[in-house]
Amino acid sequence: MIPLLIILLPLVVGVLLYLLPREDVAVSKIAGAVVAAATVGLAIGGRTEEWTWHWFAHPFVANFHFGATFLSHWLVVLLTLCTFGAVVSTKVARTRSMIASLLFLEGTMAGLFLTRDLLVFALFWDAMLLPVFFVLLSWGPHPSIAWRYFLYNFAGGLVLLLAVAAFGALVGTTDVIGNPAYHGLTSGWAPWILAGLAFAFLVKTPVWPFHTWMPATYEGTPSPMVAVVSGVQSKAGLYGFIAISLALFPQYFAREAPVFAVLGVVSLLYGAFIALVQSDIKLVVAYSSLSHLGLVLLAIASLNHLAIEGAVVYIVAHGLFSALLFIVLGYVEEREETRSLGKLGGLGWKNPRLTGAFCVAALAALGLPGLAGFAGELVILIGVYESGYVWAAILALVAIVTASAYFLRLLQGATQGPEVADLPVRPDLTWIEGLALAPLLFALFYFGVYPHALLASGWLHP
Amino acid sequence: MILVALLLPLAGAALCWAFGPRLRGAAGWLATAAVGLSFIAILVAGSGREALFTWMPGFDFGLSLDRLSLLWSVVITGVGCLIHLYSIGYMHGDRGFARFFAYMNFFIFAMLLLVLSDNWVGLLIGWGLVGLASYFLIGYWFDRPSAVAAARKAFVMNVVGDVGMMFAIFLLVANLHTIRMSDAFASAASLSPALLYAICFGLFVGAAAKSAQVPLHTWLPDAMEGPTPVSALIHAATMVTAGVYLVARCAPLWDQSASAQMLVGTIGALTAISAAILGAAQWDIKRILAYSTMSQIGYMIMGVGVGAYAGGIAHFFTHAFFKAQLFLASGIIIHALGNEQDVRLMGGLRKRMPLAFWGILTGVLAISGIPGFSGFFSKDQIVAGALAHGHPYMYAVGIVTAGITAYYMFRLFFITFLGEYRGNVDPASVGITRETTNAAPHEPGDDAHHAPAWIMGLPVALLIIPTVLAGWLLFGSDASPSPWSRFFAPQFAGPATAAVPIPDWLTTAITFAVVLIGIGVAALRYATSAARADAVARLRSESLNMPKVLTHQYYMDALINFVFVRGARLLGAVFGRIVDPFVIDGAVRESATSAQSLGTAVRALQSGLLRAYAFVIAIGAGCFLVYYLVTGLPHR
Amino acid sequence: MAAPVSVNVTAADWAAVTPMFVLGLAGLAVLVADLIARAYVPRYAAIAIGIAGIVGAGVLCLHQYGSQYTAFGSGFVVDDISVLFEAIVLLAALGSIVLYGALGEARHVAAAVALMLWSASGAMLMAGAGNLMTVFLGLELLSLALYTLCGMADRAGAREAALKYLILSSTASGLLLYGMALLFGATGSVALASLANPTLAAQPLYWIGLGLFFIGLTFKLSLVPFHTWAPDVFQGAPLPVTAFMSVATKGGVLAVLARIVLTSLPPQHASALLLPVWIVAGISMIAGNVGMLAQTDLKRLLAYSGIAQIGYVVAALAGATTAGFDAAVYYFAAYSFMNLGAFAVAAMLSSDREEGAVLANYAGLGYRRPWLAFAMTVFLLAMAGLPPTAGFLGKIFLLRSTVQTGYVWLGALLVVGTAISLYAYGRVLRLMYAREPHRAYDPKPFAPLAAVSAAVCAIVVIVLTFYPFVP
Amino acid sequence: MPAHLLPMPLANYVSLSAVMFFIGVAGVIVRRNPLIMLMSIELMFNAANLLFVAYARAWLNNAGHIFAFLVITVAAAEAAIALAIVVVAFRSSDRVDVDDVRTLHG
Amino acid sequence: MSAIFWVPAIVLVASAVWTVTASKPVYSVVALLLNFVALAVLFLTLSAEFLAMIQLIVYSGAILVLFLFVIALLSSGVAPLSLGPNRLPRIVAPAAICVAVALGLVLAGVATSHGIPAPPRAAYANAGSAGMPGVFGSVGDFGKALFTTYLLPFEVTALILMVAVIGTIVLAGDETPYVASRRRAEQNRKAMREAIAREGD
Repeated sequence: MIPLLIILLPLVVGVLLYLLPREDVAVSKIAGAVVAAATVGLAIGGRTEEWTWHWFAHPFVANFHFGATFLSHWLVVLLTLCTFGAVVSTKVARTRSMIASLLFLEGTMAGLFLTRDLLVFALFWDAMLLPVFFVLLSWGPHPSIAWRYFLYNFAGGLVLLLAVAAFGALVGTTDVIGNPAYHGLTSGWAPWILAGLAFAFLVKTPVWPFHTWMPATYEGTPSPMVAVVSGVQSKAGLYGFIAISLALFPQYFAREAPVFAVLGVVSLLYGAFIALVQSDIKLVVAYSSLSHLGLVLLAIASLNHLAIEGAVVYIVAHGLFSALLFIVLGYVEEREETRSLGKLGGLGWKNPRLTGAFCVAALAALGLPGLAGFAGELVILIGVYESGYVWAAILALVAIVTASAYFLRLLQGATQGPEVADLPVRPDLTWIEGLALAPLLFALFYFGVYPHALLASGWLHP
Repeated sequence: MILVALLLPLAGAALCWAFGPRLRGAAGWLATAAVGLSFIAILVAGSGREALFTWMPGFDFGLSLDRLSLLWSVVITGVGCLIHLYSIGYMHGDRGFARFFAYMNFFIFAMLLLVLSDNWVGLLIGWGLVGLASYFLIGYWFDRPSAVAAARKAFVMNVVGDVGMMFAIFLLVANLHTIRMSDAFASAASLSPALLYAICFGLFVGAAAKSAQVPLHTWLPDAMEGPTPVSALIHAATMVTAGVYLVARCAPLWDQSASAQMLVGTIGALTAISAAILGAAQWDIKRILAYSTMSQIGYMIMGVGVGAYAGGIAHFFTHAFFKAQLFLASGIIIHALGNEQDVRLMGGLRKRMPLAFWGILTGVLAISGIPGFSGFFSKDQIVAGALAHGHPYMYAVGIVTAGITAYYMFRLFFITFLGEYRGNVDPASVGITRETTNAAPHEPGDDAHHAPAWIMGLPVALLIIPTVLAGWLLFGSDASPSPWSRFFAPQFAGPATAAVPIPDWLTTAITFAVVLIGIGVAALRYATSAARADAVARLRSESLNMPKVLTHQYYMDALINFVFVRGARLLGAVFGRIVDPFVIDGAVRESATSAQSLGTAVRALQSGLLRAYAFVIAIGAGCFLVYYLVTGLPHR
Repeated sequence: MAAPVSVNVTAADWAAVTPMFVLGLAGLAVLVADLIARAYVPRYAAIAIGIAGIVGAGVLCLHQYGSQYTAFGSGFVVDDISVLFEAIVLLAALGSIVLYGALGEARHVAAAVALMLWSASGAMLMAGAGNLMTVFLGLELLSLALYTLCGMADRAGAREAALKYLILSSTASGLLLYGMALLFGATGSVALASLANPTLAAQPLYWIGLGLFFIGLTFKLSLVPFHTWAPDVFQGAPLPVTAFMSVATKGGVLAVLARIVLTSLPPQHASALLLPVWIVAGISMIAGNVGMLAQTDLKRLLAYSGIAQIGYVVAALAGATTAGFDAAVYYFAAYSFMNLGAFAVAAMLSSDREEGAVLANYAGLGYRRPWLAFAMTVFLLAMAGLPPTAGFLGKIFLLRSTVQTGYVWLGALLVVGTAISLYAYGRVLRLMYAREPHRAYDPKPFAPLAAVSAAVCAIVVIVLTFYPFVP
Repeated sequence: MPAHLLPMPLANYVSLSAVMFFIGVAGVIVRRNPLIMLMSIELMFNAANLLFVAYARAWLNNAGHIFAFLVITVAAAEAAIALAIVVVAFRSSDRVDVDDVRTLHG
Repeated sequence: MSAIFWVPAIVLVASAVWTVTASKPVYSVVALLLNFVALAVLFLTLSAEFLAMIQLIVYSGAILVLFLFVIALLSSGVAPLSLGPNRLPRIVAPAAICVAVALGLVLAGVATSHGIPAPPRAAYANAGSAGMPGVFGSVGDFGKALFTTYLLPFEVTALILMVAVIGTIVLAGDETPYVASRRRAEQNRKAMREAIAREGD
């Protein structure tokens, strides 16, 4: 029952908020925060719970079967944490509908991660696009961004649906995620199904060359939402690769793995180089995301046990620091009234606490040893090297150097240098704003020092 | 206890960071105490190994304190403690006082982690974190654009080094399946030569970046943007010698790869001499010291590279003292002169700052290799070791560099302390062409708020003792080995040294002669009465006639900037402004447009004419009939 | 063969056709009521009587569910096919009649309701038709009423639609009839069941007759290339008529097709006999969706959409399996709800002067009438085959069916067609939710029947996803 | 009357009917006057009727007669409605030409 | 014996062609009338006496008259039935080819089909003597089938006729005035007034 609760609680409260007769910032924020906090607790506590409702048995078996697997457990924890941060940090016009959207996003994505059924997975895959889409429509600078986000991802979602339907027709059931009985299927259709799955996953992550929706989306989405989108939604594809593609069709996936490795490496470098020249702080982080997630894809494609363990750590770490970064960037934008690196500067003296948080996030993002990002990065690269992709490991190292350059450029450009003179000094991080960041910061440190916590509790494929 | 020693500075850092504004001045004392206690803890622990926790599956963390790490830890915490104390005075009144000590303590923690880890990952984490601390401290005055740029440069170049190390670690872990260093060393013999060379190469990239070896050295001179105590602690005494530590630590690897040793030695020698030459062309007191640091680390690297590990680390040991000493003493000068760092605007300071004078004098004597002073012994060991291990070229470089070192150090000394005080002359008249002075607005310069003088004086005074005396630990002969070599004998079981064509005493003599020549030249140029009288004009002409290749540091910065920085940015611009919008999105847009035009074309087909509709239906019906008749016929 | 032995008509025979009988009587009742009380009773009386008739027929029809017998010789068959499709036809009639309540044009509502009821009874007759005569008469009853209904609005477009529909449809009826004559010649019987004789395959005229027969059916299903009438007629006809046509006609014809495919063809020749039908369905999936791409009128867009959707449904019958039939019925039922719902939304946007079919009027609907836009979104998603709507599940059923029966190419075309259609439906969605300046157009605040219809359809379209009612 | 007593072979009737039918089809496609189009459709119906009657005779099955009778009835009903529609469609225009009826297209 | 087939057959085809090619709808009606008569004759040769009568009465008597009425109605204005520009001028040849091919195919099918198997003679023992119940093609025989076996189609026919009645009333019986004719009349009046005015000048 707990998995269902994690999904339904945010959805129901989200809908109720939509139906609220008038804008009430306090009620919305408190309700949102309470729900998010409750789901954090449920997510951590409800790991072994499962819940099933039979949907249909014809033409194949599909069930609403929810329950965390190893990786999805952490993704849901990450999701709830990010949502909590996002809800608490929300400070936009029309707060109520923003928070409702956030909760809706949380519910749909929790469904995505918790479901054990491919068809339901595909359903939630499409559903989770909607809140982002509507937020982009309502708050974004231009509707075309929303449409681009939607169309690109939706194209992926449709192909996913198709692949899932084909899978169901082939296997007779879609209730297969995390079910060892269905691992290692063989079929002549498998390459096609895999291709369909991969397309969806690659677009969502995103991976070069399917990424062009991403920068504008991240740039245009208000900070709280983009924190969740970048922090967690982008993991949906990677989760799919690990929990679905790799688990169900290992030998076919292995055959195509070099392709994914190449795409991963290209994304890794491509994103890094573009991030180096962006002048909008959100775009820097957006492209860095492309780069980082390329690394995870590379890890998955290496098929190496160690690398995939690293990928799990890095997925969580990336979720934490990118959510953190986007929330912080939101705070920065709010205070400095600009996102341009050329106009920002000198925040360090004015808002030291904010700068501190920014600093931790940026350093974690550039893979500073001791923070969560590093652990994943290192282990991934060891695994990738071990699996024989020496060239990929070496190119990844180039990207790491580049990452340090662009993240420092971001951090220093925003917080250091001469102060911007013509703005009033805004107050430093308030305690509510800090509350939004604290859980994420804590997790970043905790998993940085002790990443084994993420893996100690079991492996994905028993 | 090792863990305690490690965590004490971390706790200090956390406290200073969290409660900085409330602690005010007490932050400095707290931080100093943390480092001091850590020093004591290290000494108490002495040696040992402590297992910690499983970091990742198969990755077990632990600390180990052996003789090599003990040496480093003692220097780090000991010298660190003194420099902390000094900083209380130096940083007095700065608005980021507590933050400064938080960073400093954090650095001590990171450096201890680096030397105490018993595994590659811990080493790498420490390696990265010292880089971070260095970054924070270089960019400490972060409203100064030059400091920000210097910090970034230092960090990025250090990441290049980290990445090299990571590469080596992949190779080690992937091939040996362990992250414990001792295990790796035990099975190093099983690695192929090429692999071993690759591992050593990767490690050395890390070492070179951290220790500012050619060609990854350009960050170090810029790093002098940080406060002077930082330069003393991080960019002279401890962090930059991490490369030496790494090579010495991995001696079992290097011992099996002669070509790797050759590489390391060559780079060390190259750095030693090239940095020394640059040092002779600098005017900024801290930059002179920075180049001298590079040069001296070049010595150390050369020493450990050729296999003279004891000599190399000995030079680290003595260098830590005398270079800290030099920096701290020059810090007193800089502090007193209101952040003036250009030696051309100094002069005649002997009387005005006696402590600085004596501090710098002992430091100069030690670094120049004047017999009896600490630097003499250690440098001698390296130079002799190079020959003993069969590297005559490095031997020669070592001797020549010793002369140049003596020249530029005495040049510094003479210009600073002899003659008249030039602080009030027009900067242009001494050949200073820069538009504005480098003085930072935040550097505490107001005498009214100065801390007690002894806080800064005491560390300098204390450091004079090891600066002069530490070298005697190395005094010994083949018959009765020095305490130093006896202490480290179990650590390094390198191959036997070759037969030496030149006896040790002759080497010492030659070196000393060259050093004397260097001192003589410096004296002729700057210390004669004529030179002192005509100082302003001479400095001016020297400034203006300085070879461009030297003032531009052999154009290394420009080259790196052009090839890597500009190259990467160009690539980014091409990807972001051309490939993304036009190639990838263009394809998507095209398909959308073609869908629309397809729809329009189909609309044209639906003409609205009834007869046309009927005709289409008739054609369809005709097709049907053809099919049915053709398929139906064979069934008869 | 077909001995001309006369058959005595019994009460059981009449019981089989009671739903149609009730509808016919309801039509008369509407006219009579209108005649008596036109001055006093608004058009709602006609609608109410119509609804009552439909409900009564529906009850009778569902009462037959599960039984299986033939009546009037071979003339009428009661089985799952007939009951399911009759129910859908009744649904279409219900969903269309209520739309008259939302439209401004009050003239002839009674006649229109009566004609629609009779038309529906024609479609139901087709659904249960067991011989060629019943098929033909059902079709003609359906069509004749529809010609009239199309031409009833006082607009040039409606008259044009009626004319085009009349001429093209009559021509198709001619082809169908000629095919029937040839089939009669080949078998010596009018019973559909007699078509299943395998020895017939040796006769070319049997093939040609069946070909002409299928041309007639695919014309009524508006499959490409026999679709040409549909866009114009859908656009020109009054809104409720379009709604009715989009479901009821196709329901009746689909039932005939299903009956032939499932029960009335020699199994060893069935695939060869039906191949053109599947090809036509496949072409429709693509062409229908391509046709939608640049439309500016909702009714016209839905016409093209219907072309493609019916292509999907027909594809499910390929292979003649029970699972395929279930998939077809499921999808067609879903299609009915989404189409009727979309037309209900359009009706709610209609004004006295103009029907709410001009797409430009949907601009910004998501902000002006969020609930209406939401309902429309559900319908469009369902048409596009997206979750969480019945259209999605239906497409999965269809895909599974095509793959299982070996008609993978149909499944592939379905996928390609769906991909194309997304662009078209996306255009409408985008229009509704784009924050772009739009024409201020907000005719009527509330049309209760249409609103209920839209809401019910939306709910059903979603609920059907989760309770598919398929074993 | 047995089959061999037909005045002509059945194929003659069928061929005759086919010719008539396709003349009707051609008329629908090429003529622009709706009335003539309708009459062409009547030709098609009658061709079918001929076929029904011929086959009924051949099979000695009067279902064909019934069918033909029903077709005639339907044709009457259809003609009534069709002519009404034609009248309605063209009474406000100067010409009676289906090519003019093309406001709906695309 | 074959003349009884060939004469109506030739008339049938010729009149059909005339129907389709006639320049005026009135001629078409006449041609169609001929056609129906020929068809009725053919029905008679196929022992379908009742249908032959129905054909003449209903088709020729009712439907064709209806056509004539409508032609009269539509050409009641000033101008006769006329055509506009031909928007598909080149359709005739392709349509003819298409139709000819289809016809060819059907004829090929006819040529290759088996004959009809011999019908069960027992069903109509006294076939040939028309006009009697139980005789094939007779009214009695027809009526029996219509009201027993084919009762449902017959009942449906009633509904169809009802639809036709209501439909025609609704379509044609409304109050919409004859716009075109009225406009033309208006124009004439105007022209006359102007002419009178000119005369007066």
